[in-house]
Amino acid sequence: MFILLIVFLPFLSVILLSGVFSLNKILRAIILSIPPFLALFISMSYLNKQLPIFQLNWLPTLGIDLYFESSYFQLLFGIFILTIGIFIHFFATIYLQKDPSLNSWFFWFFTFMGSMLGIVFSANLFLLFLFWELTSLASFFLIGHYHEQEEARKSAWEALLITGGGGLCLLTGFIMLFILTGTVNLPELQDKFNSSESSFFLNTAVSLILLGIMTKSAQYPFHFWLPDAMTAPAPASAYLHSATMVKAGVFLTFRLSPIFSNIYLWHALLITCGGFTFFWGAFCSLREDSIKKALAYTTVSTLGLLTCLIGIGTPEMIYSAMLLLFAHAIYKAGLFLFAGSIEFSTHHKYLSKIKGLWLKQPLFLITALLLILSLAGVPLTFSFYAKEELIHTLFQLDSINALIVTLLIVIGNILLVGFATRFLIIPLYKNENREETFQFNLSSYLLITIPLLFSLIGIVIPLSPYLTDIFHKLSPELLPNITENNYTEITTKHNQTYLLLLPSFITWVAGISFGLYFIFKNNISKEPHLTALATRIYQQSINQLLIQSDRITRFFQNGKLRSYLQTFTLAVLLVSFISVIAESEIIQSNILSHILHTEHKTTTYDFILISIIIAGIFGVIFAKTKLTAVICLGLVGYGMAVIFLIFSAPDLAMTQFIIETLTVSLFVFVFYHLPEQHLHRRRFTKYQNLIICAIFGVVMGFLTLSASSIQTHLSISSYFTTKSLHEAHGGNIVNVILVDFRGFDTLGEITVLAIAGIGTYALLRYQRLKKHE
Amino acid sequence: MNSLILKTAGKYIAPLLFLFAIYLLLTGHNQPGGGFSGGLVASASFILLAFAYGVERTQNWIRISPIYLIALGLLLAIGSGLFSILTGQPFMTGVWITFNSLSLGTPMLFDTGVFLVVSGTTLLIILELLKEV
Amino acid sequence: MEWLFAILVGCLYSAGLYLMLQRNMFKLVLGMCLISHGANLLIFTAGGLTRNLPPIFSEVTSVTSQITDPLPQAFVLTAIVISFGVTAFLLVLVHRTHKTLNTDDIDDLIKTDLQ
Amino acid sequence: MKTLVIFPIIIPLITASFCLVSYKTPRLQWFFVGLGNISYFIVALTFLWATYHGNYYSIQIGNWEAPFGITIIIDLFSSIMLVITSILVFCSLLYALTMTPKEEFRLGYLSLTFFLVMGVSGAFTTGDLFNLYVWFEVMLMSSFVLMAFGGEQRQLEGSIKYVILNLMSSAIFLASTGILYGMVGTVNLTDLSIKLSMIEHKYPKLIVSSLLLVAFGIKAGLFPLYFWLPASYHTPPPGISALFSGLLTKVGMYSIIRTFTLFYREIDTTMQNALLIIASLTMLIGVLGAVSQNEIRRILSFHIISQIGYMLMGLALWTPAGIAGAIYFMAHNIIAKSNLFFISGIIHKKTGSYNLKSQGNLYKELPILSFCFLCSALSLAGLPPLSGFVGKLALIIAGINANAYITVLVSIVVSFLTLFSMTKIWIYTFWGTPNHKKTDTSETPQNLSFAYCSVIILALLTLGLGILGETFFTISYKSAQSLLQPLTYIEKVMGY
Repeated sequence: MFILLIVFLPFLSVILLSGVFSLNKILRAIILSIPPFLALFISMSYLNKQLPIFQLNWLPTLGIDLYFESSYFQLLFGIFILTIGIFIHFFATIYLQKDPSLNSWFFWFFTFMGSMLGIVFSANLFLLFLFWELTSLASFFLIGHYHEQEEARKSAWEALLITGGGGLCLLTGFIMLFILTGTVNLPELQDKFNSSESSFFLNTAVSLILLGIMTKSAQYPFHFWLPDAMTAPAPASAYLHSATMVKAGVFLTFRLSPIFSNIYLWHALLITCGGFTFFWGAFCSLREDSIKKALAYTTVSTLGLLTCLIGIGTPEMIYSAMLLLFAHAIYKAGLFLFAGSIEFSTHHKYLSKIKGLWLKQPLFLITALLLILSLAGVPLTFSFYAKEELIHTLFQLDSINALIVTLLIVIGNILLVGFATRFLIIPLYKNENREETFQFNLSSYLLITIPLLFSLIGIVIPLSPYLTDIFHKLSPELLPNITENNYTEITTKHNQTYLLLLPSFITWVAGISFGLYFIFKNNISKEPHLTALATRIYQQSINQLLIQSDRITRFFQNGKLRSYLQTFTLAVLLVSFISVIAESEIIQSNILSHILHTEHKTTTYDFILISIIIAGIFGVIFAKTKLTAVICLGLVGYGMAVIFLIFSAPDLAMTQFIIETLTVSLFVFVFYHLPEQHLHRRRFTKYQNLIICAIFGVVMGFLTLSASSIQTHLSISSYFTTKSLHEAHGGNIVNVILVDFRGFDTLGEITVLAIAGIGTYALLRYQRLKKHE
Repeated sequence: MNSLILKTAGKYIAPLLFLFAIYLLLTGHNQPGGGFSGGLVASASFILLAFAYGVERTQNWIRISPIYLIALGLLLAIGSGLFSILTGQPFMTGVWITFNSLSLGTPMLFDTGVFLVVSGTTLLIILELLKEV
Repeated sequence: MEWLFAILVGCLYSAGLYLMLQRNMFKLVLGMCLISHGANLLIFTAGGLTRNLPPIFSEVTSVTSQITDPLPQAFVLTAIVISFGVTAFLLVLVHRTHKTLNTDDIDDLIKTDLQ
Repeated sequence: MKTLVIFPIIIPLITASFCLVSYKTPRLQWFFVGLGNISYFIVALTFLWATYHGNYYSIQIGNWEAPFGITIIIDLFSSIMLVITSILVFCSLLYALTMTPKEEFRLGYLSLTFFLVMGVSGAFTTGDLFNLYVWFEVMLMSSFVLMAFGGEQRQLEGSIKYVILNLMSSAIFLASTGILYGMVGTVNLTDLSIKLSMIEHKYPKLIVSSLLLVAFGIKAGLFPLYFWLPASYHTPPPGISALFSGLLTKVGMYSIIRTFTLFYREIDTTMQNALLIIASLTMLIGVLGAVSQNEIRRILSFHIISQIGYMLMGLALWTPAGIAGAIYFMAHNIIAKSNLFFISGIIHKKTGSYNLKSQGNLYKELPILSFCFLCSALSLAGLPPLSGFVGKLALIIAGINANAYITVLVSIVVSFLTLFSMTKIWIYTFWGTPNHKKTDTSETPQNLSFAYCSVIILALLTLGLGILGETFFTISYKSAQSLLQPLTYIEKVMGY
């Protein structure tokens, strides 16, 4: 039950939001933060105990259960989400104080918080998908918060399409898993899943799931939405794009890695993609001038590293990835908030624009320094602690894998240090061009305290044994196959920091020089071309989608009734041909025998009558004036009446006769007062049409013949003839059928007539009403 | 269309046509005819009048709007079906009263409904069109 | 006998379609009328043709087994009346369209399909 | 209970007739309409409750026994459709109360609506092929009139195409009924089901089912027969197009499902593959059309086609799960799609345009409407926990289970493109700077309150249909099972 509370308390804030809108800013912020605080309190108090699972059937037929579970790692992640969220909530209250649509922002913010917790705690993959899509949606709104700007709209859409599209792949993957194992509950999945049988089906499922993960976690080549998403307000970026949303993918990888540990494809894809992304993100960050974008690239880079580590998949690697995940969340949230407070105070987004800031405001310098040290992984920071763990474990591996990864990490780290150098040094410059006075007020100082706090946390954690202990406890949970002995061995090694100093030192020197090089080179305007390539592919596919869909639609929906009718006819012809060919033998025998053994002889009168009707038909076609055509139509109709009369249907004949008269007079009425336009104004002889019509006629004639010659069962009509006189009290069977046996048809039929009458009335009256106006 | 011949013809033929329509309706259950043909013929008689004397006067003769005729016809048709529901039979089961050789029943009531709807509709369409012209 | 009717049905359908494939609105309605004639005749023929044995009981004909099948006739009657209602409305519609758009060319009606 | 079977058809008819009687006094009409709608709803709900427990209710009109008289039968599938119809009609009336010009009520707007409902419920409940034709005509005729109701130039243009193509479909329907009667000698669906399964050769079944597929396919809007739909659905007033989008195409789909499950006890692979191909193409071409358009109602119209494809896919899979998905999807789609049309009408009232490019900023101006739009649009795109998600999930699971991988792939791509075009509407209409000039200043928000009511009801229903998905899916599943085992249905009708 408590676990449900944790997930749904943030949604309570969403509901509270409408109630507290009119309150004072500070009071509102405090009230809104109560539910997350409660959730935080619950999760903290259960951190060292087992939180009971929550399971409730929701859609069991389709495998969706409301199923939440929590492990130590999940709880810790949840605590991080809540803590960072609460801080950011306060930050945003100040940051967005003048925003008129603050309310909507908070709406999506808390929705996001809740759904992120949902991702963390759900143990049912479909449920997880629900929250997954909800985060995509919330991020769409948070990114597009400044939707008056074209750019914001564009990037929000981009983010939604990429993560949403990825989400669909993810869902398909989950469904395939569901079909394979019959469940998507993670604990059961672990038991039931038999990954030793690697099949194409399974591999497809795995790659689809990975596609979903990679889009969400901004792996190359889907990474570009993340830097573009920096149009979001800074607190949103800090929350979504550092600590939470982009981590959702990584988190899912953590959760799934025990299940897929035997699948080669899983590891291969994660390692390649993650590795490259790590390198490429760091490289891009070096050349980016916009502060937030550069930070976004470093995020991409770290995400790549995390993915890669999970891809390697040894317990030690996963452990260090976890540590890194937390470390990164802290300092990156701080950095984004820091960028936000710079933006708030100076109204500048670019690194080159804030020259001189450090000198003016030492508080900013300190914050920047502390955060950047974390980013670069300098000793004493939490991220150093995490990376140290990582390199340790790498040293213990002796495969070629380890070597490659080590190399990668070193290179990546060099690039990151380069970025750190740039970030620290550029604002140290004196502002040469103009003496800009940055305006600082109370709000600016209030804002800067929060990133400062984050930076301090990043330093406090490795120093406090109590806090480090919290992270140590992660380890045994994930390393089930490591004995107590091995475990102590791992932990003791942490003290041998000297081993690390040398490579670290090399990294730093190289990194700093790289950074300096890029500062002087000052070549930052162009987007790195691999990123540009990915963006261009995305843009092109959207454009092509629009163009091609337009073309296809224009092709089919060309507006000409004629071609629609042709298509319709072709469809009828197609299905008839197929049916006839499929059963040609039966038809041949039946129809031939029927024609040969027909009982009724055709008389000369029949020939004459039918020739007259056919002449009438031709008359309709070739008539030069409307009047002729209508008269010919009347001829056809009266001919039909005569046919009915001859072939024992007097009722039909009478009705047909009167109706034909009425129809003809209607035709005359309607066209009497229209301007006379010659019927053959455009001569229209397309052989194509002629052929289609001819075939259509032949087919319909053939169907008529087949219908009257193939008779499999006796008609039901003898019932009517026997019952008509005595039970239905009527001698005219047709009329009795109409008003009694099948009177319901007649009820419908007179309704049609009534509607036609009212329709005519309405159409004509409406027009007259309009004319009067 | 202000022709004297049409007017005189209309004066005599229209009532005859109307009577013929009633005849068709009444004998329809046993002879060719019935509500459809009857209704069409009945409307034809009024249309003839409309041609001869104009829409306004014809409408005055008919008194009620064709829309009411339609509605009345529909209600009559449903009502004749609902009769049997009262006796616990399915909808539209015939309820018959027989006097010697003559039998009257709800299907005939239904046919009258058909008659009304058909004549009302035809009248409505043609009169509206005539007004348009 | 049926083969002759089959030919007639074929003629009605193909002529109807041919008229509808022209660009004239007026011909559209004419074509529609021919096609509904075709459909009626199709049902009538498919139900079986019998000469001079109308499904009416009187003193003269009381041998029930010989009379023609009344059911298709009832179907055709229903269909005739329905198609009359539809045709009437269609005519008014075409009339209105003609007056409003001032054209009887169907190809002038492409504006609703494409932006 | 048995007496009630006829009521879904005659309640609308009586209501419509009374509206005709009082055609000069709209107030009285509203009274009748309210009464009619409520009683219709109650009857439909009663049947849903009763048929959920596995019962079928059938009567023989005029007390003439089964293959001879006309059968009216209500099973679970029909009662689901009836309930949804009644809800949709209720919302559409609520919407029309203030959104429709006053004079239209004097011209029979309400009675036409109820004639339409009569035709629709007749099609849902009848057990007779020719009777089905008659109900189709009732439905079509009233839709023709409603389509052309305002007499605007656009409407007339659209109506001509709509009328002609639908009449062609009726002609084919009529012809195939005639052919069927000629060969098998009966038109009762149940009797047909029995007799067609007795014939050794497949010709009657094949020719008639494929001709019916064409005829119903036009009405349902299947590829390549859907052309009338995008040409006309965006022309009438939004209240009417909402009603159409909810009911008409679905009746076509309903009839396809009904006739196919009765005619084919077991589907042969060729037919199944053909249906799958048609379904995929319908989905794809429809959604591409939606992607290419820039006018809300055109986008929505094309989406109708694309979603019909999903329903056909469900049928083509020929498993209980697939058909259950199709039924669920149908219910979902009626609610969500109609709501979007309603919303487009309100947007039009506010901005004076349907074009995406001349709108903007409605998110700030009309937050409630925005959320209702979001609810329905995302449901259409298949986002959880809205109704569309459950439907799509069911269909995809059924599709993979039936090894119809290509169709599943198409359905996923289409799902993505739906998301694309729905968010496109959002971005242009609800975000951005206002591009529109305020046209109607006389429109007070109070005037729209009824319209808002119906929009909110439908949005909540979409949400509810998703959250209570298990209940609704179980219902759909049950009705799918009974559709695939028509023996009980047959026994019920034939009385043995």
